[in-house]
Amino acid sequence: MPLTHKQLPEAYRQMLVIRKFEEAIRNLYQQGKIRGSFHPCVGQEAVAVGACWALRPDDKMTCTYRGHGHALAKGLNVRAAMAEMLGKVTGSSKGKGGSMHFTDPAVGLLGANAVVAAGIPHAAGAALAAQLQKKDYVALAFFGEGAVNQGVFHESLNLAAIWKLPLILVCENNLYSEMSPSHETTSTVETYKRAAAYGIESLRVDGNDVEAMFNAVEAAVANARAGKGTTYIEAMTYRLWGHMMGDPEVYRTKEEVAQARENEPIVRLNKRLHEIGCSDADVAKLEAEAEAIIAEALEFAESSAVPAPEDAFEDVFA
Amino acid sequence: MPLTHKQLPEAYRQMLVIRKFEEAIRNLYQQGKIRGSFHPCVGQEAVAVGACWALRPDDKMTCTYRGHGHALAKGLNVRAAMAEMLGKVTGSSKGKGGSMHFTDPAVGLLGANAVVAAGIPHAAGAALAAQLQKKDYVALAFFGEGAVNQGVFHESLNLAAIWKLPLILVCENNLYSEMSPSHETTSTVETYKRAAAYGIESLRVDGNDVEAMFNAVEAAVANARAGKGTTYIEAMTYRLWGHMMGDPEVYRTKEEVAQARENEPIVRLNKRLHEIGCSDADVAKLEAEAEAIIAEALEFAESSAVPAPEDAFEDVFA
Amino acid sequence: MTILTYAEALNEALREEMRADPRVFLMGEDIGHHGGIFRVTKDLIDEFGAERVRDTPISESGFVGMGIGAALVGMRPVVELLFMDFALVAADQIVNQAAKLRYMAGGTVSVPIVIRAQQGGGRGNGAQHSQSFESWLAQVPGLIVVAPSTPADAKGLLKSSIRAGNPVIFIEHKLLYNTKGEVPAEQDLIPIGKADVKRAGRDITIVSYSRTLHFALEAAEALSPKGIEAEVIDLRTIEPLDMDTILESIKGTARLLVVHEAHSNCGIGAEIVARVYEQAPNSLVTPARRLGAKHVPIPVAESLENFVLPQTADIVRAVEAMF
Amino acid sequence: MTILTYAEALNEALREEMRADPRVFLMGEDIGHHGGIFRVTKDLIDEFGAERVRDTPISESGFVGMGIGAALVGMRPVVELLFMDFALVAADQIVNQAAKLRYMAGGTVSVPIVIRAQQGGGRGNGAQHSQSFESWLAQVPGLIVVAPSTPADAKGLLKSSIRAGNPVIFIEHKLLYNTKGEVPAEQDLIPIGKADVKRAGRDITIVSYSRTLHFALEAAEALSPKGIEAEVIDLRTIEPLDMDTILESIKGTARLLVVHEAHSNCGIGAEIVARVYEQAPNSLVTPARRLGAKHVPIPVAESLENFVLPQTADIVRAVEAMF
Ligand SMILES: Cc1ncc(C[n+]2csc(CCOP(=O)(O)OP(=O)(O)O)c2C)c(N)n1
Ligand SMILES: Cc1ncc(C[n+]2csc(CCOP(=O)(O)OP(=O)(O)O)c2C)c(N)n1
Ligand SMILES: [Mg+2]
Ligand SMILES: [Mg+2]
Repeated sequence: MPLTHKQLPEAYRQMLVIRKFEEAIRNLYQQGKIRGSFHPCVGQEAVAVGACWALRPDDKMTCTYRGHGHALAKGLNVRAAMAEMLGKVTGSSKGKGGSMHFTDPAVGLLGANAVVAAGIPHAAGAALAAQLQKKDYVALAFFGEGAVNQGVFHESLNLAAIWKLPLILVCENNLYSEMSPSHETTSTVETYKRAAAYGIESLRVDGNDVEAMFNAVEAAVANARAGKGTTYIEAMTYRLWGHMMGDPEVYRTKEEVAQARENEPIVRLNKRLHEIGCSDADVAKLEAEAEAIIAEALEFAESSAVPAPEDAFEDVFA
Repeated sequence: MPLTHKQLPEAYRQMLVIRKFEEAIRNLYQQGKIRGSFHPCVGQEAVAVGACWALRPDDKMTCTYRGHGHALAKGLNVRAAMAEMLGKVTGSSKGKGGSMHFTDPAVGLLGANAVVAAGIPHAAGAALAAQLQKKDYVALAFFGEGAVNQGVFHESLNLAAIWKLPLILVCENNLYSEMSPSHETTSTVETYKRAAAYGIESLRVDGNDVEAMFNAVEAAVANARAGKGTTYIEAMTYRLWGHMMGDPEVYRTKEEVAQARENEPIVRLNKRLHEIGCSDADVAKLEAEAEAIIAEALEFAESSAVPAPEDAFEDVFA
Repeated sequence: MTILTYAEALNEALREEMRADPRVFLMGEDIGHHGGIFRVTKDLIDEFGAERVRDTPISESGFVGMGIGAALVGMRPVVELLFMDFALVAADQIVNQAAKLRYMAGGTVSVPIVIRAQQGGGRGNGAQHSQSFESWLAQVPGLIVVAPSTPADAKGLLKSSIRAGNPVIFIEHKLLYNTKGEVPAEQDLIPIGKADVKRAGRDITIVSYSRTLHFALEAAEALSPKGIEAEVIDLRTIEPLDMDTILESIKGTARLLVVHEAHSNCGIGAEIVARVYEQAPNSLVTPARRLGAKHVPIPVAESLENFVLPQTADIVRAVEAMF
Repeated sequence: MTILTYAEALNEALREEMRADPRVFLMGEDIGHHGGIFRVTKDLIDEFGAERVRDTPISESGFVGMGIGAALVGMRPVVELLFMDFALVAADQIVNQAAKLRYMAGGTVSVPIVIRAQQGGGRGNGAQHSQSFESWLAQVPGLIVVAPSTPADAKGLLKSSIRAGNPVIFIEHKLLYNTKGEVPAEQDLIPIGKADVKRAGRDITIVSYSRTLHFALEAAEALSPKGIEAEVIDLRTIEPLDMDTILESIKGTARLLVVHEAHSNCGIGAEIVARVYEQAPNSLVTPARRLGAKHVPIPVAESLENFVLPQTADIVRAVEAMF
């Protein structure tokens, strides 16, 4: 059943935590405290929260380098995530993985991946394992619309179709892959139509509407648990910030971004909360709570130790 | 325009040359004179001849390890092909390539390939070159229906679609990939429907009817030359022999094969020749000519020298 | 003791591990109903069913990636690549994924997958079906690389690989499948990372593995009448390298030749030579040598292929040149 | 003489070759309108148009394969991989196709393609975006592998690579793009296969290339006051290896250290060491050494990454240990 009115405020707080997490990272990045690249998910929070909240903790998930929202929504500890961004030993990967590889099997997060589309077969494999283990967990893979042109995407969809895997494929269509408008590089702009050609249940949803997102994934999960196989969900959204820090964003107009801001998920959920009777005070409280969570995580991460050099030799093999 | 009545007897002879080439190889193989594996195209001659005869000598083509028919139909010298099978220095690849790598750029044969689907992007690249060079040649890629599940197939189709490449994709659907019925491994049995999802012109033809095959490819070539882009042609055919020498063929019944023999391309074209007024004598003459071509090639190949060991160091770099 | 072929020994190892551990399952092209092009999975589908012996489409990245995903959630997939050459279409999944996921996750996940494939030349299969990739895969931290030369080692090492709990590249050789050898009925595990002295000798140490190990043994027999007694070490595991066994041997022989079918350039031979000069610089009376394939793609014609790949006679010549 | 960054020098090379030869064209992700994530193809689309400076989908196998096909029919494609790590998703096209097609065709075709990519660590990009693949690709017969360390070498070698008429893997380093250096206005070709002595010295030969070449030069300066004068050789081309320059140098120095960022196992360092003992066994007074990345995936945290990848201080230490 759909998100209850009780859950919506919590979803709002979760989306705010993700938003503020990315804002905090941007500050740290500008202070030169973050190494490597950072691919913010600002503007795409509803896809992550709507999808992950339709999953059980034991359901598995893989995502991408733009995966902070996915990971936090699935239950990754905020402190561990923040510490990982700072390369601290208390990080979710002990500082070895960084921004692009958040992982926590305890919450079903099998891993964010820095290779486009590479995490899709991992989710499919977890779905296959569920079948073999005769368990009823499902697997969900997040990927961008640019990933549909990568070979392993295609191979995975065919395998998911012939084996009727309990798999949910969530394509986050934010219109761009890096600095390229995806309609220039993808023959079928509506990627869910390509997915349909494999005989997979396919649909498109408004990825900035957390309720629509939740409902679509919840239905797909129900089908998957019922042995009805894989569903492909194309979630239409928009990346409000650049592809990564330092992106000059010459490929799109200020107007386009300004317009997108009016339709962004947090603004919309905020409106919705008022519709269902939340007061400004209620909303302010949620925002304060999110602030506090991030501030506390930041404090934790900043005060944590960096790994000892020799730690590099650990965690190669089980 | 379609194959003239004058061309049909020649097409028959060409198909017989291919058939008898494979029969000769089988004999050599049984005599232990052929190294490596041999993937016969017996039963699929009409696809090769119908398609290649709709091409100009300067049109480019890539094919597969099951490519003897494709190569000969495109114009590869029969002696050079036979000598290559025997690993002779007079072979089309000087004995370095063998059964799976027939190549002759002089007739537009860019190469047979032993990696499933790997030759498809090469044809696409040649088609791109035609665009860049402002020339009107086209490129054609042969591949089996099992190749549609390989990532690079998918990547190539999208690229062909977005760049409107002068490319013809010929899927030889012989129902099996190795020992597996392809409907068990491919979610969309009608592969041309998958191709359609890329926005590529797609159709299915009777690949055992050399005239239908010729007409389909001729039309696709005309479109490609006219700048109308890529066409995908699924040619339905059947592999009368095993996947390779030594295939026990337990995956199909004798009845199935027997039935296929009634519908095989040479039997059918033989009927057709009589319809258009060829006498038994005319047909017998064509068969004798084909025999002679193969006998002469065999003679040439057997009497050719093997490469000197040090020749191994040549032909790595231009 | 029973006499088995290399392929039969592998088949037994798979059968025993599948019986012992329900988490073990197989994926690959034509491994089910057909029992594998090289018969390694023969009849396993009859005992374990199509669920655990899965025929796949021609989608190596896809099904290797799925093996990784299944391993991440506790399964023990054994994935077959029909030819090692096709590791190249699945290279991202093997090198960027299987080898690195645990490390990038700070040890919170593991990837207990075995990727099996036959490799090598000698059959005229041509440049795209005759390669040897152990030197490449040994460069990749996070991968274990195994390459047995006998039926007994094949069985014992495959069982150990399936239980290793980490990504193992299990290398078979197309021309070893029909070779026969004794396999102890009570054959159990052969440890990963342990080389085996297949022939004792005092005059020179020849290190090899897989098919060329047998060439090395032939060469040793040919050298014996000439008064040269070669010690032949079978690496069995390529990564991690068992340097102890090698260093121990050259203490006695003071001469070292490494032989492999893989190309010489940046090969296991070069690695062993470099390590010997790092770890026991003064142990040799003549410079260490390695013998690998000549630096060209593998040609088809017999006269060419035999020239490019190291043969027994080449080993004999190389050894004689060291005295 | 003008001062250019490494990226600008590469950009000039591409521009000059595209002006001189209409067969040259570029493919890659965001190389056109955006001018490349690392700005190497900056503004080229303005002069040469979107036909010759082609933005591609995220389909590395597809567009590398198309580059090969275009090369087969006479074009001169220069294909960019955004990170060398992604060579793994195109590995079949690079290793099974580009490197072998000419040989398998008995020399009747050629594959004049350049595959460019930046590689290496030092930026905290993590295990899937920090690898060094030269030792792998040098194992593959049919590939030329180039890795310049300075703007002048980058320009001269890229021009030579485009004209080479064969498959060239052109390796750039993400942390060299903004380094500056003099580039002769009349800069012409720098020959493939020729190493360069970047610093003369009599006491030890340090062989390196790409980013670690600069660490070697720093180390040499640090060692000089201590009375050790190192000769620093920049390989520039990884395959074919210029052994002559190395052997000539150690005639004078009698000591050899090879340094690279790639992992040590089966690396260029091991290859050079093995060749030195084969070709000039008695030329060294202390055993040859090599220094590469420690055998683990590349971690993100600075304390870890700096420990795993060879640093200037590590080179100094290694050299001192050889005296
Ligand atoms: C195989 C591969 N090729 C190229 C890249 C470089 N890259 C990183 S993100 C990206 C764009 C992906 O776009 P999309 O799939 O739409 O996801 P988004 O970034 O928009 O979330 C590219 C090309 C990569 N990581 N992996
Ligand atoms: C990437 C790759 N995987 C596996 C193989 C082994 N193989 C050779 S032929 C073949 C079956 C191909 O079937 P199909 O595409 O239908 O062509 P057909 O043989 O029927 O003509 C397979 C799996 C290969 N050559 N390349
Ligand atoms: Mg996108
Ligand atoms: Mg088929």
